[in-house]
Amino acid sequence: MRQRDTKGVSPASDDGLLLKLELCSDPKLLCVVRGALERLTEVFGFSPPDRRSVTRAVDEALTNIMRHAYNGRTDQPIEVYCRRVRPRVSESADGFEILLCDQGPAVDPSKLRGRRLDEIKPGGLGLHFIRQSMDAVEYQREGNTNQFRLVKYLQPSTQSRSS
Amino acid sequence: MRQRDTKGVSPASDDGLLLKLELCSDPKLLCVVRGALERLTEVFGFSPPDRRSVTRAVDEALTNIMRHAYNGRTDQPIEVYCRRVRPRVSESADGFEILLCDQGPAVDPSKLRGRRLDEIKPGGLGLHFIRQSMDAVEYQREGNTNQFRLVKYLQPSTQSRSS
Amino acid sequence: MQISARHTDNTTIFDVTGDIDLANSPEVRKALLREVREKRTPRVVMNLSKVRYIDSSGVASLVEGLKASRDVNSRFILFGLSPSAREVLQLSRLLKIFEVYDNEDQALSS
Amino acid sequence: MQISARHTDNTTIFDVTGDIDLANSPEVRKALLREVREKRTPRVVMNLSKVRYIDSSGVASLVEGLKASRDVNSRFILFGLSPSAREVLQLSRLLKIFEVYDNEDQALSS
Ligand SMILES: Nc1ncnc2c1ncn2[C@@H]1O[C@H](COP(=O)(O)OP(=O)(O)O)[C@@H](O)[C@H]1O
Ligand SMILES: Nc1ncnc2c1ncn2[C@@H]1O[C@H](COP(=O)(O)OP(=O)(O)O)[C@@H](O)[C@H]1O
Repeated sequence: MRQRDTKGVSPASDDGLLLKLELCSDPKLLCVVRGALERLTEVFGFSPPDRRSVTRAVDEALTNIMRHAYNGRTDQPIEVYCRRVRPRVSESADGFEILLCDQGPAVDPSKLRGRRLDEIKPGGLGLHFIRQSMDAVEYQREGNTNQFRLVKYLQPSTQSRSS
Repeated sequence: MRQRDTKGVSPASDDGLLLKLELCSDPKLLCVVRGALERLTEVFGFSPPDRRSVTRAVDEALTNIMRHAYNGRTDQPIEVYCRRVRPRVSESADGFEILLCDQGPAVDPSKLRGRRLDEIKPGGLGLHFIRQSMDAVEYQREGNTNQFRLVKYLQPSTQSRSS
Repeated sequence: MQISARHTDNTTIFDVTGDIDLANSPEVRKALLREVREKRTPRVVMNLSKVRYIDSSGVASLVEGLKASRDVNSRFILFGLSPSAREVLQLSRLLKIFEVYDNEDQALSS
Repeated sequence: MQISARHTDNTTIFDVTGDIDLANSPEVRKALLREVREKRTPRVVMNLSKVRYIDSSGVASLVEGLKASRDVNSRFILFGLSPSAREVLQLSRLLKIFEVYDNEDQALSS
């Protein structure tokens, strides 16, 4: 339990980790993750709107992994790490970091963009929701793993909210 | 992700695993696990009373680990595996298995007993709740790990409910 | 998620219970498009008062319903939006595109 | 979990919001024992209508409140039990030991 694993992410109780979830890529499990995140963000100290924002961002990021990284296959592995991070220089309070890991093919970062919002059409909203909800959103390829890193600070700076 | 780990429990998507949770032994996280279990038991197909029973049993088992295995220390590791198990001969439907793992000292199984219920006094209720809620409850020591295994079947036999 | 329909006059009311997400938004989409395109119901009303959460795929299903109803010149109405459902339409800049009411009475007398 | 108190006549009503579990049952216990033992309030009423879940440590706190109130000859009353709270008292064989009412009116007129 206490050793660092190959992904450089340490298990429960080291290094600010609050919760780790492992699930398969079945959309039926999305509500389970939301159920955990709604409570965890409350325990962490977020306001009700911020709890909904973080839960929504994680839900949409998982949806994207299921649809795009795994092409709808429901039996593929997903890991979700939730941890407390120290404030950045520009932030006054702790942050809540979610790291989502999948084993799908590498993502072309230039494809990670939502559509323009001035059309009325279905789809292309997920990344908008994620970026609008979080203070930091990053994608990284580590070995065979796609890592999406989402961070929200307890008292987000006004500048990071205007995205 | 796909190899069996040292505890003989396989990670997400192998072997019926629905969800794995890793958390530290902080009572503040109990509500997070309940949030996940309430939804997971619903997805699994349990009736509302059975969802509450399973969620309660897991919550009480975690509470016992935090209090007795870890003596109230809040930074110790706990793992929770939720998996689908095939019906036993005596059962007609699939079962929901929860395996709770902690790294506390080995438990003397003779101490795993609740108090008599005919007194009015606080404490000593957790194991009763767990046994009354589940169809199977087992304790096992595996290496340095305590494993509590709880199972509930989708259509529990009447005999197993009368405990 | 459960979806069931009530029919009155020229109107169908869909009562939805539970979250709308990737696991069930195709079902919502199907029910909506059947009602709007095939049955040509003049007014389709979504009762969302028992829906706590709608994800982007759920929003997409609602947008498809709206577009289909525009195609056939019928009405498509939402009511009973939770805080989260309201937020998600706001984030999509769709809150002003949909006909949204607070409750069933207002939706039906509109 | 939040706990706050309302005082009327000889009665204190505790309004509890959120689950009662190991993380906060000591807080409930402390509030109850202060009210019963130190303040000697003749009637202490727990409003549990906003409590969805009570664990065994929460039940233990309620039992302590009940025992303390028996010691000083005061009354200790519960109302607004959720299905889960009711089940947990039933499993503990305590449902008949406590004074339990459906709502505040019944609890106060008892
Ligand atoms: N996890 C992911 N893996 C691969 N590609 C992704 C992932 N997330 C998003 N994308 C890409 O970004 C695009 C925009 O995503 P999004 O805004 O969520 O809308 P949608 O999923 O409806 O297309 C997707 O169409 C896809 O090409
Ligand atoms: N996870 C555990 N590790 C060690 N001992 C345990 C564990 N769970 C239960 N026990 C033992 O069983 C006893 C009864 O447990 P329980 O019925 O939950 O009541 P309580 O925890 O209030 O004593 C405990 O007092 C403890 O000695």
